[in-house]
Amino acid sequence: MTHDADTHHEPSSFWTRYVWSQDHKVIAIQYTLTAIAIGLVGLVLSNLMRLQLGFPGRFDFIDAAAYYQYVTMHGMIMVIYLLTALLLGGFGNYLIPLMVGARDMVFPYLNMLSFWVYLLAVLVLVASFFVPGGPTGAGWTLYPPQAILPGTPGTDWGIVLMLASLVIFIVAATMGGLNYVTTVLQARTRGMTLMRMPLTVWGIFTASVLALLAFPALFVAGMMMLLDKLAGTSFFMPAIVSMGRELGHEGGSPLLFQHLFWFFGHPEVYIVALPAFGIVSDLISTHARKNIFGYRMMVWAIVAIGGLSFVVWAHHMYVSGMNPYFGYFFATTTLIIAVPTAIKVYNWVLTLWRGNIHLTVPMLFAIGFICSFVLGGITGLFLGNVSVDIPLSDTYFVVAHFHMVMGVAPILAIFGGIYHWYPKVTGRMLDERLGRLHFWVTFLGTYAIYFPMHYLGFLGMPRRYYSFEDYAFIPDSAQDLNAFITVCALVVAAFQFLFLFNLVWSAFRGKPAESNPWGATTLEWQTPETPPRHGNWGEALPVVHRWAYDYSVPGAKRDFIPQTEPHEGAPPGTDEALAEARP
Amino acid sequence: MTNPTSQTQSPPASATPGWNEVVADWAADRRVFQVSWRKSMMWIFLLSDTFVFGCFLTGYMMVRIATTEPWPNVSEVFALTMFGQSIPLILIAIMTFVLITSSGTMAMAVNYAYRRDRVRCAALMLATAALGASFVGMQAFEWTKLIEDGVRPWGNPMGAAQFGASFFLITGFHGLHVSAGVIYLVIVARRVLAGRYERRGDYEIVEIAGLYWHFVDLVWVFIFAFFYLW
Amino acid sequence: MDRDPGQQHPIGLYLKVWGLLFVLSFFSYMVDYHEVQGHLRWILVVTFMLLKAGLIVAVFMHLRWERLALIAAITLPPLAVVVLAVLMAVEGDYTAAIRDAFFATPAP
Amino acid sequence: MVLAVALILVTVASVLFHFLSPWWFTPLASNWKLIDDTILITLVITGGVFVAVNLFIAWALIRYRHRPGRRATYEPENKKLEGWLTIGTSLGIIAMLAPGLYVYTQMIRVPEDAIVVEAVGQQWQWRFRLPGEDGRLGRTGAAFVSLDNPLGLDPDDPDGHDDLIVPGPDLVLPLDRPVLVLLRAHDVLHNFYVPQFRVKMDLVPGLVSRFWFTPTATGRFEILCAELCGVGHWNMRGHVEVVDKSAYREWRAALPTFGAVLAAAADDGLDEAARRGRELARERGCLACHTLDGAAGIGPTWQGLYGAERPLADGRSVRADADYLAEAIRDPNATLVAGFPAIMPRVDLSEAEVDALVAFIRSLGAPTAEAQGADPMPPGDAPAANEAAHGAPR
Ligand code: HEA
Ligand code: HEA
Ligand code: HEC
Ligand code: CUA
Ligand SMILES: [Cu+2]
Repeated sequence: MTHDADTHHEPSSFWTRYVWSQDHKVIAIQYTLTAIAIGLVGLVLSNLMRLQLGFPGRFDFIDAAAYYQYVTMHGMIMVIYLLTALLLGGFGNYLIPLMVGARDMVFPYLNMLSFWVYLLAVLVLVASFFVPGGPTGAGWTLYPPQAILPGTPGTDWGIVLMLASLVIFIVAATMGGLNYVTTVLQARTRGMTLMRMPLTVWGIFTASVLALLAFPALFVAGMMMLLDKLAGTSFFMPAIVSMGRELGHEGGSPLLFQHLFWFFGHPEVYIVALPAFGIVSDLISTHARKNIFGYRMMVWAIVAIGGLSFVVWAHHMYVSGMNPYFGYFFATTTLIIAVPTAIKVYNWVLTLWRGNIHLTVPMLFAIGFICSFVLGGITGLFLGNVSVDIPLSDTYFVVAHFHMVMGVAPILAIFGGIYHWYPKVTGRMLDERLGRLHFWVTFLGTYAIYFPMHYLGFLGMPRRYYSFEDYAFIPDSAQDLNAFITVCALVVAAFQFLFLFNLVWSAFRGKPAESNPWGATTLEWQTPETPPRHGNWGEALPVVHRWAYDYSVPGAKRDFIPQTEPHEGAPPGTDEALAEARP
Repeated sequence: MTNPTSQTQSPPASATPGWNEVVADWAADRRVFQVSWRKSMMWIFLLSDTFVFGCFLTGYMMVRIATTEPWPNVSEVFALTMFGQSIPLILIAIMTFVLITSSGTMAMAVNYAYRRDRVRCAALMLATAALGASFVGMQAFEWTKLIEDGVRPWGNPMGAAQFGASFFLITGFHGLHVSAGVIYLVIVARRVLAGRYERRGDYEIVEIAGLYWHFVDLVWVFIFAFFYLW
Repeated sequence: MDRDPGQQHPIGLYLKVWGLLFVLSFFSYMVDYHEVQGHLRWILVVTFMLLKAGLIVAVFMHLRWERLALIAAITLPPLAVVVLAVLMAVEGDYTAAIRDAFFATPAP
Repeated sequence: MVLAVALILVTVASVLFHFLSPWWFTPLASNWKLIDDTILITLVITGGVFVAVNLFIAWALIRYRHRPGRRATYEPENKKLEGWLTIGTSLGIIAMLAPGLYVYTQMIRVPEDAIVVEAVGQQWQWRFRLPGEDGRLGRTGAAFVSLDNPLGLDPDDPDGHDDLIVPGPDLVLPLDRPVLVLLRAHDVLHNFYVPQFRVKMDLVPGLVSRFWFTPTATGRFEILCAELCGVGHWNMRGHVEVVDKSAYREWRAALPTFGAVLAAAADDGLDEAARRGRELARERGCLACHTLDGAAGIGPTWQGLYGAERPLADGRSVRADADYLAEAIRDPNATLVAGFPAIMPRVDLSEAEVDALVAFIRSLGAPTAEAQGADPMPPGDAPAANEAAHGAPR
């Protein structure tokens, strides 16, 4: 076997322990820190954009070209290099083995490689800021022909490095994804059936499957575009006259790229949403001291969303000039996918109902998530319904939609997750007062940023505009609103440093944590040591006897029963008894 | 049970064939598929790779349908003059037969591996690798010939530019898979000969290498149908 | 460690499948050689292709002897690619029709 | 507790914002009231859900907050409740989707009597063409694009000779007549978007896309480009003017046909150097940013530039003589014209080429040339300037 329990001796040197580590927990931390670092770059870029939009002309160094480069890099960094990496590489790596009761991922070496390849992808991405012409400014969707023709910033080097970085990232994501999926399917501990797994694992697992199946489309689209750019092929390039010059291309289809991109892109948005769904389910259940409502439905909803997400992609293309009859198919599938999502929302809310709600910091973030997600989700319904999308597409309404549902909601879930699991990772608690402050500013601040933005979209303000001056249909008040949004964005961004400070400070000075500070049932809280050591479980693997949500069980002494606790006198012949009896 | 991570659990006794069995497998603890970690990972990887080739072929199909330029007559382009007459697609036909043959030898290598017939297994694997290498060689020949005929990724004298582009991209990508497979096979065959798996008592790695190899053959079946026979 | 009893097949089975693959490949080659055109060509090419693919996956890759859970997990997801391919075929036709209707082919 | 109050406040504030904010759809100027209605349906349903969910959470937070001794109810699932919620949601979805698809059917069914207009996008300008007498648009192809034939019409297609070419980025449409807009692009994706009409569609190179609407209000409306098309995207401006039938007929009658444009181009009265400069301006991409007809572009228009007084970004002002122009071309950002970003690229040009370009700019006339009437001439010379669009974009 690739590794067994007995090969798990603790590595001795600093290098093997912290740098070339094959321990999933160390890799998780490496992933998380890298993702946060590049995420901060994305954050700074977003504020630069906001400065231009809020106070146009006041900051000379942001010219149109730079603006488009910021938009592009901001979008790409946030979606791929921050969220995907942090949720799968960070949370996935840390939580999967601990939550399913494994000693590590099934292929630790591959897991380590995955991180280093990811780091390489990030470095290539960062390098594109420093090449002649700067990074690409084609929008994160990288639509050709524009992405590779003059008139767009960064068409010499920027776009090539961007595509190269994406291809490298895909390699990393594939190596990681294979590990996560195989670990969940094949390496659970005794008694841990799929239907006893915490929803966090379900979310990350399904997202990993989506990643394995969706990234290929991006890979193919990226390869074809690289060839169009470097070898003069015409996959996406029809006959074109660019800046007065006729190019040698002939017969290609720009729509093909869009189809491939969104065949990847839509599953991708669920890749970042599903893990967040999972995390939030666990946070709510734990801190409301109540089992998650309708666990089965939750699992099936995750699976259904994952499956359906492959047949809704062209809802991003209603105004792309594609075959108009596709509109019927994709509008229908898109609105159907809202049903399982709605079920998830109901079940979170119904978990609060008749619960015993502790408003701890993770819980605050989880509820903030629901509120943001519902707003972002229902605006998705506008966009999914083809005839409603047509006036709103490519306006700030779309920007507001996806920030609410992707920029805010999963980020809140991540913050909640970090406050929740930090004690397990470091053995210390994060400071609670700083945490609350961080929550209030982030939650209310982002709401103030994005709620009004919907109305700019109704008004008709197009997205990806460097400046809105001299447009008669835009009233001056819209400019004031933009300035207001910018101020909110600056404040919210500034307060993120409070969080970083909290992360660092608490690692050394935080209140020492007990091994199970929240009274949670899931396996990661039952490790013999906190933080868990290499191999996680000491001598013997845990054995699971119950689902992950035995909170407030009538008659039990405490208001939670860990998954490792056997049932008292389970009647013979039941599932329980079988699980016990099995060798 | 001393080593709880080792994978010697037998399938649940309650399993009956059909969908009940599926349900039982998915409901079991510890693992869903009754195969090892490595094998399940290879399967999942191949699934992902299926999507890669699926997207490549779909992209090729779409540009081919969409372009208004005439598509070169494939069976003429790939015709070879043999024995004084031009035979359409003959090289491709030979390549197809070679690849299928290699799949056959690979399948038998796997069979011998499980019979613990080390030498035959390794010999068959090496034969597979040799067939694979000759496939790549023929592909190189074909590329040269096409390049001599003036076919380039950016255009060709016979019609739509996408012909050369898709050809080089798709066969190139497949060729890379074959080449990687050849290297993989040679490495595993050497280990088989050296007795490494004998000592471990586990020849599964041969089967896994076989899975990969058959997949490469499988992809070729689709390329053959959609690229050469269209 | 006899964990894969499914692997114990007579060599003859492989030889038979191998032969069958040869025959099928030969048939599809003949479709081209005899220049069968139109729908018939497509029906034949795709049928032979699917038969060959099925044989390789089922026998050579041993899927036939795996448990149904694995078979289903491997064969269902590619349906997503099939949806993509079908829609792209429609889209390609649409594009081609529009190009025919509006664009002039410049004189060579 | 604070959170519950905050959620209630957020919900109330959102609803108030909705009703009180001045930002809402621009007044409708097309037949697509149906779209506005579907949006309203969607808004009511989703707004209701939004308020209900938030208030329910707030209530639950208050009612079930932790107090000493409290214990949560143990209720793994409630199939009945979940079933009802699923059914309710599905009904909500159907209530939105059904009207949506009904309206969509109208949107893709083009009325028989629609007049046809072609809009062509190019970085970063709009152009238009109308079918002539025969009611048919001639075929096009990228290979035909040239300065005299910026739309790329096939000169050999007889259908195209009577096509009407609109000089400049302004389109005129008649009131109350359905219009089918055919969309085409030369270089990259663009999007034809007039907020007041509600409908929009991408322009795709290598494809002709379409949408239709009926203008229902007279006035002058801005055309925005709503698909990222490079650095000039935000400033790719055009106008649609909706007028009554007779005014439209007049405007249409004054448009040059493609045939006439071609004939005029044959003798344009340019000297050797200027003609070469004109070709260069096209080949080297100058015309992507500079217009020749006085319309605003990414860079200053060249019409009437020669000899004009140029305000510079540093407050100085210079006369645009041959030396200044040559300098501005060779070292673009050495002197910045006030109000323009420093984005002009440095292009490798020989002395002779620079001179040719200057000669061409000179041929475009001195500052007073603006006042000329709008007689139908190729864009190379067409002074169809409109006062409003002239000058700096900021
Ligand atoms: C995490 C990411 C995420 C998630 C989860 C979603 C979720 C959804 N998205 Fe979004 N979307 C994006 C990220 C995401 N999106 C991004 C990044 C873009 C823009 C990309 C770009 O162009 O740059 C985008 C753009 C986008 C478009 C294209 C718009 C355009 O460009 O014109 C569309 C159109 O259909 C759409 C639809 C939807 C729908 C229907 C959902 C649904 O899944 C939402 C389902 C949720 C709910 C419905 C709310 C909860 C339900 C209830 C409270 C019950 C009540 C409901 C009823 C009674 C019906 N999204
Ligand atoms: C997850 C994705 C994500 C996130 C978090 C954000 C965050 C922000 N985004 Fe962005 N955005 C995108 C994804 C995201 N964005 C995408 C995909 C586009 C489209 C690009 C394109 O058109 O090509 C876009 C485009 C976009 C635009 C439109 C530009 C245009 O069309 O011209 C604007 C304008 O205001 C904007 C603003 C902001 C602001 C003010 C923030 C934030 O400042 C909001 C407030 C801050 C937070 C909520 C905290 C977040 C914390 C971190 C990001 C990292 C640190 C992490 C840890 C410390 C753990 N973004
Ligand atoms: C990407 C856009 C862009 C391109 C391409 C471009 N220019 Fe410019 N040009 C500008 C801008 C913006 C300005 C005004 C700012 C400045 O002076 O640099 C300008 C200014 C000028 C001026 C000075 C005009 C004045 O009003 O005083 C001249 C002359 C000129 N350009 C010529 C050219 C020529 C010749 C080419 C092609 C070889 C060209 N430009 C290509 C954007 C461009
Ligand atoms: Cu043209 Cu944006
Ligand atoms: Cu989507």
